[in-house]
Amino acid sequence: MRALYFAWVRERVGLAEEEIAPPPGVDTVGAVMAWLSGRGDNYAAAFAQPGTVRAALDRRHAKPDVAIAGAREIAFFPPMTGG
Amino acid sequence: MRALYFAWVRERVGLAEEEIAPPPGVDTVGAVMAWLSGRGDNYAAAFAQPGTVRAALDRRHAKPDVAIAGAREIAFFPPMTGG
Amino acid sequence: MRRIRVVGDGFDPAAEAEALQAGRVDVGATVSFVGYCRGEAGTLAALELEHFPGMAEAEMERIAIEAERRWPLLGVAIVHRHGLVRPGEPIVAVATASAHRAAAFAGAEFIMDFLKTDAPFWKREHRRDQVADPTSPDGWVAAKPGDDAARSRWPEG
Amino acid sequence: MRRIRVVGDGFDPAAEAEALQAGRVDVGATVSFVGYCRGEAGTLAALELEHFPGMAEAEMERIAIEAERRWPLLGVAIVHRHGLVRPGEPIVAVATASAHRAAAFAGAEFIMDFLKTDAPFWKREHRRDQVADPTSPDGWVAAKPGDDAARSRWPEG
Repeated sequence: MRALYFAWVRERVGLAEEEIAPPPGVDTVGAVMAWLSGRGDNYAAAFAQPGTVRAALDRRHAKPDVAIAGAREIAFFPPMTGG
Repeated sequence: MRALYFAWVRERVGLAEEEIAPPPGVDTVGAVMAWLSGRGDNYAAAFAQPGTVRAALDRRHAKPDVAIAGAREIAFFPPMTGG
Repeated sequence: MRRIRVVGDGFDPAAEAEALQAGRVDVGATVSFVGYCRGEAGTLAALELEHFPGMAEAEMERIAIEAERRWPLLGVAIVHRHGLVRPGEPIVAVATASAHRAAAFAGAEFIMDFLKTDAPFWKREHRRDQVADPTSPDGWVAAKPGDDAARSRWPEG
Repeated sequence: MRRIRVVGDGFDPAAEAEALQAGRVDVGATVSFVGYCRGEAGTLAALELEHFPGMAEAEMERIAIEAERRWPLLGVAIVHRHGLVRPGEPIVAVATASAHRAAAFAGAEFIMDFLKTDAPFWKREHRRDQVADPTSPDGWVAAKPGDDAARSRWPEG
Protein backbone atom coordinates (compact mmCIF):
# COMPACT_ATOMS: atom_id res chain seq x y z
CA MET A 1 0.00 0.00 0.00
CA ARG A 2 1.00 3.61 -0.49
CA ALA A 3 2.15 5.51 2.61
CA LEU A 4 2.07 9.33 2.69
CA TYR A 5 3.75 11.55 5.27
CA PHE A 6 2.97 15.21 5.97
CA ALA A 7 4.49 18.15 7.88
CA TRP A 8 6.95 17.13 10.62
CA VAL A 9 6.14 13.44 10.15
CA ARG A 10 7.34 13.81 6.55
CA GLU A 11 10.47 15.67 7.69
CA ARG A 12 11.40 13.15 10.35
CA VAL A 13 10.82 10.15 8.10
CA GLY A 14 12.68 11.94 5.33
CA LEU A 15 10.18 10.94 2.66
CA ALA A 16 6.91 12.37 1.35
CA GLU A 17 5.65 8.96 0.25
CA GLU A 18 6.67 5.37 -0.31
CA GLU A 19 5.29 1.93 -1.00
CA ILE A 20 5.00 -0.22 2.14
CA ALA A 21 4.06 -3.86 2.65
CA PRO A 22 2.98 -4.48 6.24
CA PRO A 23 3.56 -8.13 7.16
CA PRO A 24 0.72 -10.44 8.21
CA GLY A 25 -0.59 -9.48 11.64
CA VAL A 26 0.08 -5.78 11.10
CA ASP A 27 -3.56 -5.18 10.33
CA THR A 28 -4.62 -1.94 12.03
CA VAL A 29 -3.59 1.70 11.69
CA GLY A 30 -1.91 1.56 15.10
CA ALA A 31 -0.09 -1.67 14.23
CA VAL A 32 1.28 -0.06 11.06
CA MET A 33 2.61 2.83 13.15
CA ALA A 34 4.32 0.45 15.58
CA TRP A 35 5.76 -1.60 12.72
CA LEU A 36 7.06 1.52 10.93
CA SER A 37 8.69 2.74 14.18
CA GLY A 38 10.94 -0.31 14.12
CA ARG A 39 12.23 0.35 10.62
CA GLY A 40 14.90 2.89 11.61
CA ASP A 41 15.74 5.94 13.68
CA ASN A 42 13.96 8.27 11.25
CA TYR A 43 10.68 6.34 11.62
CA ALA A 44 11.21 6.00 15.36
CA ALA A 45 11.57 9.80 15.63
CA ALA A 46 8.42 10.37 13.59
CA PHE A 47 6.28 7.95 15.60
CA ALA A 48 8.05 8.44 18.94
CA GLN A 49 5.07 9.73 20.88
CA PRO A 50 2.13 7.36 20.46
CA GLY A 51 -1.11 9.31 20.17
CA THR A 52 0.53 12.34 18.62
CA VAL A 53 0.54 11.20 15.01
CA ARG A 54 -2.82 11.05 13.22
CA ALA A 55 -3.70 8.83 10.29
CA ALA A 56 -6.04 8.64 7.33
CA LEU A 57 -7.01 5.60 5.27
CA ASP A 58 -7.95 6.39 1.69
CA ARG A 59 -8.35 10.07 2.65
CA ARG A 60 -10.59 9.58 5.66
CA HIS A 61 -9.49 10.05 9.26
CA ALA A 62 -8.80 6.69 10.90
CA LYS A 63 -8.17 5.95 14.58
CA PRO A 64 -5.45 3.45 15.62
CA ASP A 65 -7.92 0.56 16.02
CA VAL A 66 -9.23 0.79 12.45
CA ALA A 67 -8.40 -2.20 10.21
CA ILE A 68 -6.29 -1.45 7.12
CA ALA A 69 -7.75 -4.31 5.10
CA GLY A 70 -8.77 -3.10 1.65
CA ALA A 71 -7.14 0.33 1.94
CA ARG A 72 -4.83 1.41 -0.87
CA GLU A 73 -3.39 4.45 0.86
CA ILE A 74 -2.42 5.27 4.44
CA ALA A 75 -1.34 8.77 5.49
CA PHE A 76 0.39 9.94 8.66
CA PHE A 77 0.50 13.50 9.91
CA PRO A 78 0.56 15.71 13.03
CA PRO A 79 -2.62 17.14 14.57
CA MET A 80 -4.02 19.63 12.10
CA THR A 81 -3.41 23.35 12.42
CA GLY A 82 -5.25 24.90 9.49
CA GLY A 83 -8.18 27.30 9.56
CA MET B 1 -41.57 68.97 25.80
CA ARG B 2 -41.39 67.56 22.29
CA ALA B 3 -43.29 64.33 21.63
CA LEU B 4 -42.36 62.10 18.66
CA TYR B 5 -44.39 59.19 17.31
CA PHE B 6 -43.15 56.41 15.03
CA ALA B 7 -44.60 53.61 12.88
CA TRP B 8 -48.15 52.60 13.82
CA VAL B 9 -48.13 54.84 16.90
CA ARG B 10 -47.56 57.77 14.52
CA GLU B 11 -50.32 56.59 12.19
CA ARG B 12 -52.87 56.10 14.97
CA VAL B 13 -52.10 59.44 16.63
CA GLY B 14 -52.12 61.09 13.20
CA LEU B 15 -49.03 63.16 13.92
CA ALA B 16 -45.27 62.60 13.60
CA GLU B 17 -44.51 65.09 16.38
CA GLU B 18 -46.01 67.79 18.55
CA GLU B 19 -45.32 69.94 21.57
CA ILE B 20 -46.91 68.58 24.75
CA ALA B 21 -47.18 70.02 28.28
CA PRO B 22 -47.89 67.25 30.77
CA PRO B 23 -49.68 68.71 33.82
CA PRO B 24 -48.20 68.48 37.33
CA GLY B 25 -48.31 64.92 38.61
CA VAL B 26 -47.79 63.44 35.15
CA ASP B 27 -44.14 62.85 35.88
CA THR B 28 -43.18 59.43 34.51
CA VAL B 29 -43.07 57.92 31.03
CA GLY B 30 -46.03 55.67 31.91
CA ALA B 31 -47.99 58.60 33.31
CA VAL B 32 -47.48 60.54 30.07
CA MET B 33 -48.82 57.58 28.10
CA ALA B 34 -51.93 57.38 30.32
CA TRP B 35 -52.44 61.15 30.11
CA LEU B 36 -52.09 61.13 26.29
CA SER B 37 -54.60 58.25 26.05
CA GLY B 38 -57.26 60.55 27.49
CA ARG B 39 -56.72 63.27 24.91
CA GLY B 40 -58.88 61.71 22.17
CA ASP B 41 -59.79 58.55 20.29
CA ASN B 42 -56.63 58.74 18.16
CA TYR B 43 -54.41 58.75 21.23
CA ALA B 44 -56.54 56.10 22.90
CA ALA B 45 -56.11 53.86 19.84
CA ALA B 46 -52.34 54.39 19.84
CA PHE B 47 -51.90 53.65 23.56
CA ALA B 48 -54.77 51.14 23.86
CA GLN B 49 -52.67 48.16 24.95
CA PRO B 50 -50.47 49.11 27.89
CA GLY B 51 -47.07 47.48 27.62
CA THR B 52 -47.12 47.42 23.83
CA VAL B 53 -45.85 50.93 23.18
CA ARG B 54 -42.18 51.61 23.95
CA ALA B 55 -40.70 54.98 24.82
CA ALA B 56 -37.43 56.88 24.67
CA LEU B 57 -36.41 59.97 26.63
CA ASP B 58 -33.87 62.14 24.83
CA ARG B 59 -33.07 59.22 22.50
CA ARG B 60 -32.52 56.59 25.16
CA HIS B 61 -34.90 53.74 25.86
CA ALA B 62 -37.00 54.48 28.96
CA LYS B 63 -39.32 52.12 30.87
CA PRO B 64 -42.73 53.36 32.13
CA ASP B 65 -41.45 54.06 35.66
CA VAL B 66 -38.70 56.47 34.50
CA ALA B 67 -39.18 60.12 35.54
CA ILE B 68 -39.50 62.63 32.72
CA ALA B 69 -38.02 65.50 34.74
CA GLY B 70 -35.35 67.30 32.71
CA ALA B 71 -36.09 65.54 29.41
CA ARG B 72 -36.66 67.71 26.37
CA GLU B 73 -37.96 64.99 24.08
CA ILE B 74 -40.14 61.92 24.56
CA ALA B 75 -40.71 59.39 21.78
CA PHE B 76 -43.30 56.61 21.49
CA PHE B 77 -43.10 53.66 19.14
CA PRO B 78 -43.94 49.96 18.70
CA PRO B 79 -41.50 47.17 19.60
CA MET B 80 -38.62 47.40 17.13
CA THR B 81 -38.43 45.20 14.06
CA GLY B 82 -35.21 46.24 12.35
CA GLY B 83 -32.13 44.17 11.75
CA MET C 1 -12.14 51.31 14.59
CA ARG C 2 -15.91 51.84 14.77
CA ARG C 3 -18.06 52.39 11.67
CA ILE C 4 -21.75 53.19 12.35
CA ARG C 5 -24.06 54.30 9.56
CA VAL C 6 -27.74 54.54 8.67
CA VAL C 7 -28.13 54.71 4.89
CA GLY C 8 -31.07 55.55 2.62
CA ASP C 9 -29.71 53.78 -0.44
CA GLY C 10 -28.16 50.49 -1.38
CA PHE C 11 -24.73 49.76 0.10
CA ASP C 12 -21.96 47.22 -0.33
CA PRO C 13 -22.11 44.97 2.74
CA ALA C 14 -18.83 43.22 1.90
CA ALA C 15 -16.92 46.48 2.23
CA GLU C 16 -17.48 46.66 5.99
CA ALA C 17 -15.43 43.66 7.13
CA GLU C 18 -12.75 44.53 4.58
CA ALA C 19 -12.47 48.06 5.96
CA LEU C 20 -11.89 46.70 9.48
CA GLN C 21 -8.96 44.53 8.35
CA ALA C 22 -7.42 46.66 5.59
CA GLY C 23 -3.81 47.63 6.27
CA ARG C 24 -3.64 45.72 9.56
CA VAL C 25 -1.67 42.65 10.58
CA ASP C 26 -3.10 42.27 14.10
CA VAL C 27 -6.54 41.13 12.90
CA GLY C 28 -6.72 37.32 12.81
CA ALA C 29 -10.44 37.00 12.20
CA THR C 30 -13.37 38.94 10.80
CA VAL C 31 -17.02 37.93 10.98
CA SER C 32 -19.55 39.59 8.74
CA PHE C 33 -23.31 39.22 8.99
CA VAL C 34 -25.62 40.53 6.29
CA GLY C 35 -29.41 40.54 6.60
CA TYR C 36 -31.34 40.63 3.32
CA CYS C 37 -34.91 41.42 2.33
CA ARG C 38 -36.54 38.11 1.35
CA GLY C 39 -39.15 37.78 -1.38
CA GLU C 40 -41.48 35.61 0.73
CA ALA C 41 -42.23 33.29 -2.19
CA GLY C 42 -43.07 36.17 -4.50
CA THR C 43 -45.65 37.82 -2.23
CA LEU C 44 -43.46 40.71 -1.06
CA ALA C 45 -42.96 43.75 -3.29
CA ALA C 46 -40.78 45.66 -0.81
CA LEU C 47 -40.09 46.36 2.85
CA GLU C 48 -40.38 49.92 4.04
CA LEU C 49 -38.05 50.70 6.93
CA GLU C 50 -38.93 53.62 9.16
CA HIS C 51 -36.35 54.74 11.70
CA PHE C 52 -35.80 57.31 14.44
CA PRO C 53 -32.99 59.49 13.05
CA GLY C 54 -30.40 60.33 15.67
CA MET C 55 -31.55 57.71 18.14
CA ALA C 56 -30.93 54.90 15.61
CA GLU C 57 -27.26 55.86 15.21
CA ALA C 58 -26.90 56.48 18.97
CA GLU C 59 -28.35 53.08 19.82
CA MET C 60 -26.20 51.30 17.22
CA GLU C 61 -23.15 53.01 18.74
CA ARG C 62 -24.17 51.97 22.28
CA ILE C 63 -24.55 48.35 21.16
CA ALA C 64 -21.13 48.46 19.45
CA ILE C 65 -19.51 49.92 22.58
CA GLU C 66 -21.08 47.23 24.75
CA ALA C 67 -19.75 44.52 22.41
CA GLU C 68 -16.27 46.09 22.56
CA ARG C 69 -16.52 46.04 26.35
CA ARG C 70 -17.42 42.34 26.45
CA TRP C 71 -14.94 40.99 23.87
CA PRO C 72 -11.46 42.04 22.68
CA LEU C 73 -12.64 43.48 19.35
CA LEU C 74 -10.27 45.41 17.10
CA GLY C 75 -13.10 46.85 15.01
CA VAL C 76 -16.88 46.97 14.71
CA ALA C 77 -19.02 48.09 11.76
CA ILE C 78 -22.81 48.40 11.67
CA VAL C 79 -24.74 49.65 8.63
CA HIS C 80 -28.55 49.72 8.55
CA ARG C 81 -30.82 50.67 5.65
CA HIS C 82 -33.92 52.81 5.94
CA GLY C 83 -36.52 53.54 3.28
CA LEU C 84 -37.81 51.15 0.64
CA VAL C 85 -35.86 47.90 0.32
CA ARG C 86 -36.56 45.37 -2.44
CA PRO C 87 -36.22 41.59 -2.18
CA GLY C 88 -32.58 40.57 -2.53
CA GLU C 89 -31.24 43.89 -1.21
CA PRO C 90 -29.26 44.11 2.05
CA ILE C 91 -31.00 45.61 5.10
CA VAL C 92 -28.25 45.36 7.70
CA ALA C 93 -24.57 44.53 7.83
CA VAL C 94 -22.56 43.86 11.00
CA ALA C 95 -18.84 43.17 10.92
CA THR C 96 -16.39 42.48 13.73
CA ALA C 97 -12.62 42.06 13.76
CA SER C 98 -10.50 40.43 16.45
CA ALA C 99 -7.22 38.60 16.93
CA HIS C 100 -9.14 35.31 17.30
CA ARG C 101 -12.34 33.84 15.96
CA ALA C 102 -14.36 33.29 19.14
CA ALA C 103 -14.54 37.00 19.98
CA ALA C 104 -15.37 37.96 16.39
CA PHE C 105 -18.24 35.45 16.22
CA ALA C 106 -19.64 36.28 19.66
CA GLY C 107 -19.41 40.03 19.08
CA ALA C 108 -21.27 39.85 15.76
CA GLU C 109 -24.03 37.64 17.17
CA PHE C 110 -24.42 39.85 20.23
CA ILE C 111 -24.70 42.98 18.09
CA MET C 112 -27.33 41.39 15.82
CA ASP C 113 -29.42 40.19 18.76
CA PHE C 114 -29.41 43.65 20.33
CA LEU C 115 -30.01 45.49 17.04
CA LYS C 116 -33.19 43.46 16.53
CA THR C 117 -34.72 44.46 19.86
CA ASP C 118 -33.12 47.83 20.65
CA ALA C 119 -32.37 49.76 17.44
CA PRO C 120 -35.32 52.01 16.53
CA PHE C 121 -36.28 50.64 13.11
CA TRP C 122 -39.73 49.41 12.06
CA LYS C 123 -40.53 47.28 9.04
CA ARG C 124 -43.71 47.54 7.01
CA GLU C 125 -44.53 45.06 4.27
CA HIS C 126 -45.67 46.14 0.83
CA ARG C 127 -47.30 43.05 -0.59
CA ARG C 128 -47.42 42.29 -4.25
CA ASP C 129 -50.89 40.74 -4.04
CA GLN C 130 -52.37 43.68 -2.06
CA VAL C 131 -53.84 41.08 0.33
CA ALA C 132 -53.11 42.15 3.86
CA ASP C 133 -51.51 39.73 6.31
CA PRO C 134 -54.35 38.95 8.80
CA THR C 135 -51.91 39.21 11.71
CA SER C 136 -50.86 42.68 10.58
CA PRO C 137 -53.64 44.42 8.62
CA ASP C 138 -51.76 47.74 8.49
CA GLY C 139 -48.63 46.07 7.10
CA TRP C 140 -46.36 46.76 10.10
CA VAL C 141 -44.33 43.69 10.91
CA ALA C 142 -44.90 42.41 14.46
CA ALA C 143 -41.89 41.90 16.73
CA LYS C 144 -40.95 38.25 17.12
CA PRO C 145 -40.90 36.71 20.62
CA GLY C 146 -37.81 34.81 19.43
CA ASP C 147 -35.94 38.11 19.19
CA ASP C 148 -36.47 38.83 22.88
CA ALA C 149 -35.35 35.28 23.66
CA ALA C 150 -32.20 35.71 21.56
CA ARG C 151 -31.38 38.94 23.37
CA SER C 152 -31.88 37.47 26.82
CA ARG C 153 -29.41 34.61 26.25
CA TRP C 154 -26.60 37.15 26.83
CA PRO C 155 -25.91 37.59 30.55
CA GLU C 156 -26.29 41.07 32.04
CA GLY C 157 -23.25 43.14 32.75
CA MET D 1 -25.07 25.72 -3.44
CA ARG D 2 -21.75 24.40 -2.17
CA ARG D 3 -18.41 26.03 -3.05
CA ILE D 4 -15.32 24.18 -1.80
CA ARG D 5 -11.83 25.22 -2.89
CA VAL D 6 -8.18 24.93 -1.88
CA VAL D 7 -6.19 27.73 -3.48
CA GLY D 8 -2.46 28.38 -3.87
CA ASP D 9 -2.75 32.11 -4.38
CA GLY D 10 -4.48 35.08 -2.83
CA PHE D 11 -8.28 35.10 -3.09
CA ASP D 12 -11.11 37.53 -2.46
CA PRO D 13 -12.82 36.31 0.71
CA ALA D 14 -15.74 38.74 0.34
CA ALA D 15 -16.77 37.12 -2.94
CA GLU D 16 -17.85 33.89 -1.21
CA ALA D 17 -20.85 35.14 0.78
CA GLU D 18 -21.90 37.31 -2.15
CA ALA D 19 -21.89 34.31 -4.47
CA LEU D 20 -24.21 32.42 -2.12
CA GLN D 21 -26.79 35.22 -2.14
CA ALA D 22 -26.47 36.59 -5.70
CA GLY D 23 -29.69 36.37 -7.69
CA ARG D 24 -31.68 34.85 -4.82
CA VAL D 25 -34.58 36.25 -2.78
CA ASP D 26 -34.92 33.32 -0.36
CA VAL D 27 -31.67 34.10 1.50
CA GLY D 28 -32.37 36.26 4.56
CA ALA D 29 -28.94 36.04 6.15
CA THR D 30 -25.33 35.37 5.25
CA VAL D 31 -22.46 34.93 7.69
CA SER D 32 -18.91 35.18 6.48
CA PHE D 33 -15.82 34.30 8.50
CA VAL D 34 -12.34 35.17 7.27
CA GLY D 35 -9.17 34.02 9.02
CA TYR D 36 -6.05 36.10 8.37
CA CYS D 37 -2.33 35.61 8.83
CA ARG D 38 -1.26 37.86 11.73
CA GLY D 39 2.09 39.59 11.93
CA GLU D 40 2.73 38.58 15.56
CA ALA D 41 4.07 42.04 16.45
CA GLY D 42 6.46 42.05 13.52
CA THR D 43 8.13 38.71 14.32
CA LEU D 44 6.40 36.69 11.59
CA ALA D 45 7.64 36.87 8.00
CA ALA D 46 5.14 34.35 6.63
CA LEU D 47 3.15 31.22 7.36
CA GLU D 48 3.73 28.21 5.17
CA LEU D 49 0.64 26.02 4.81
CA GLU D 50 1.14 22.41 3.85
CA HIS D 51 -1.93 20.38 2.94
CA PHE D 52 -2.97 16.90 1.84
CA PRO D 53 -4.31 17.43 -1.69
CA GLY D 54 -7.49 15.51 -2.32
CA MET D 55 -8.17 14.74 1.32
CA ALA D 56 -8.31 18.47 2.17
CA GLU D 57 -11.10 19.10 -0.33
CA ALA D 58 -12.87 15.86 0.66
CA GLU D 59 -12.77 16.75 4.35
CA MET D 60 -13.97 20.33 3.71
CA GLU D 61 -16.87 18.88 1.71
CA ARG D 62 -17.72 16.40 4.50
CA ILE D 63 -17.78 19.24 7.05
CA ALA D 64 -20.02 21.34 4.76
CA ILE D 65 -22.43 18.42 4.25
CA GLU D 66 -22.61 17.82 8.00
CA ALA D 67 -23.41 21.53 8.58
CA GLU D 68 -26.14 21.35 5.91
CA ARG D 69 -27.57 18.31 7.68
CA ARG D 70 -27.66 20.10 11.04
CA TRP D 71 -29.06 23.49 9.94
CA PRO D 72 -31.34 24.67 7.11
CA LEU D 73 -28.55 26.21 5.04
CA LEU D 74 -29.19 27.48 1.51
CA GLY D 75 -25.50 27.67 0.69
CA VAL D 76 -22.02 26.94 2.08
CA ALA D 77 -18.65 28.15 0.81
CA ILE D 78 -15.22 27.15 2.16
CA VAL D 79 -11.96 28.40 0.68
CA HIS D 80 -8.57 27.52 2.21
CA ARG D 81 -5.14 28.75 1.18
CA HIS D 82 -2.03 26.61 0.93
CA GLY D 83 1.54 27.70 0.32
CA LEU D 84 3.23 30.82 1.63
CA VAL D 85 0.89 33.36 3.23
CA ARG D 86 2.08 36.81 4.32
CA PRO D 87 0.77 38.78 7.32
CA GLY D 88 -2.48 40.49 6.40
CA GLU D 89 -3.44 37.91 3.78
CA PRO D 90 -6.49 35.66 4.15
CA ILE D 91 -5.94 31.99 5.03
CA VAL D 92 -9.49 30.72 5.17
CA ALA D 93 -12.98 31.96 4.31
CA VAL D 94 -16.22 30.28 5.37
CA ALA D 95 -19.61 31.61 4.29
CA THR D 96 -23.12 30.35 5.00
CA ALA D 97 -26.52 31.45 3.73
CA SER D 98 -29.90 30.73 5.29
CA ALA D 99 -33.40 32.16 5.54
CA HIS D 100 -32.67 33.24 9.13
CA ARG D 101 -29.65 34.37 11.09
CA ALA D 102 -29.38 31.68 13.77
CA ALA D 103 -28.70 28.89 11.25
CA ALA D 104 -26.22 31.01 9.29
CA PHE D 105 -24.24 31.86 12.45
CA ALA D 106 -24.29 28.34 13.89
CA GLY D 107 -23.35 26.76 10.55
CA ALA D 108 -20.36 29.05 10.06
CA GLU D 109 -19.07 28.52 13.61
CA PHE D 110 -19.51 24.76 13.34
CA ILE D 111 -17.61 24.63 10.05
CA MET D 112 -14.73 26.71 11.45
CA ASP D 113 -14.45 24.55 14.58
CA PHE D 114 -14.29 21.37 12.50
CA LEU D 115 -11.94 22.82 9.89
CA LYS D 116 -9.43 23.61 12.64
CA THR D 117 -9.27 20.04 13.94
CA ASP D 118 -10.21 17.91 10.90
CA ALA D 119 -9.04 19.56 7.67
CA PRO D 120 -5.54 18.33 6.77
CA PHE D 121 -3.56 21.58 6.78
CA TRP D 122 -0.41 22.29 8.78
CA LYS D 123 1.07 25.69 9.51
CA ARG D 124 4.77 26.40 9.78
CA GLU D 125 6.10 29.76 10.91
CA HIS D 126 8.81 31.62 9.06
CA ARG D 127 10.12 34.10 11.59
CA ARG D 128 11.59 37.41 10.65
CA ASP D 129 14.16 37.29 13.46
CA GLN D 130 15.31 33.72 12.64
CA VAL D 131 14.93 32.94 16.34
CA ALA D 132 13.02 29.72 16.72
CA ASP D 133 10.03 29.50 19.02
CA PRO D 134 11.27 27.29 21.92
CA THR D 135 7.94 25.41 21.94
CA SER D 136 8.33 24.62 18.25
CA PRO D 137 12.02 24.54 17.19
CA ASP D 138 11.22 23.22 13.71
CA GLY D 139 8.67 25.98 13.10
CA TRP D 140 5.61 23.75 12.89
CA VAL D 141 2.75 25.31 14.81
CA ALA D 142 1.42 23.09 17.59
CA ALA D 143 -2.31 22.29 17.69
CA LYS D 144 -4.16 24.25 20.34
CA PRO D 145 -6.05 22.36 23.06
CA GLY D 146 -8.71 25.07 22.71
CA ASP D 147 -9.45 23.85 19.20
CA ASP D 148 -10.39 20.40 20.46
CA ALA D 149 -12.54 22.05 23.14
CA ALA D 150 -14.31 24.20 20.53
CA ARG D 151 -15.03 21.15 18.40
CA SER D 152 -16.40 19.12 21.28
CA ARG D 153 -18.99 21.74 22.24
CA TRP D 154 -21.08 20.52 19.27
CA PRO D 155 -23.19 17.50 20.24
CA GLU D 156 -22.68 14.27 18.30
CA GLY D 157 -25.20 13.27 15.69
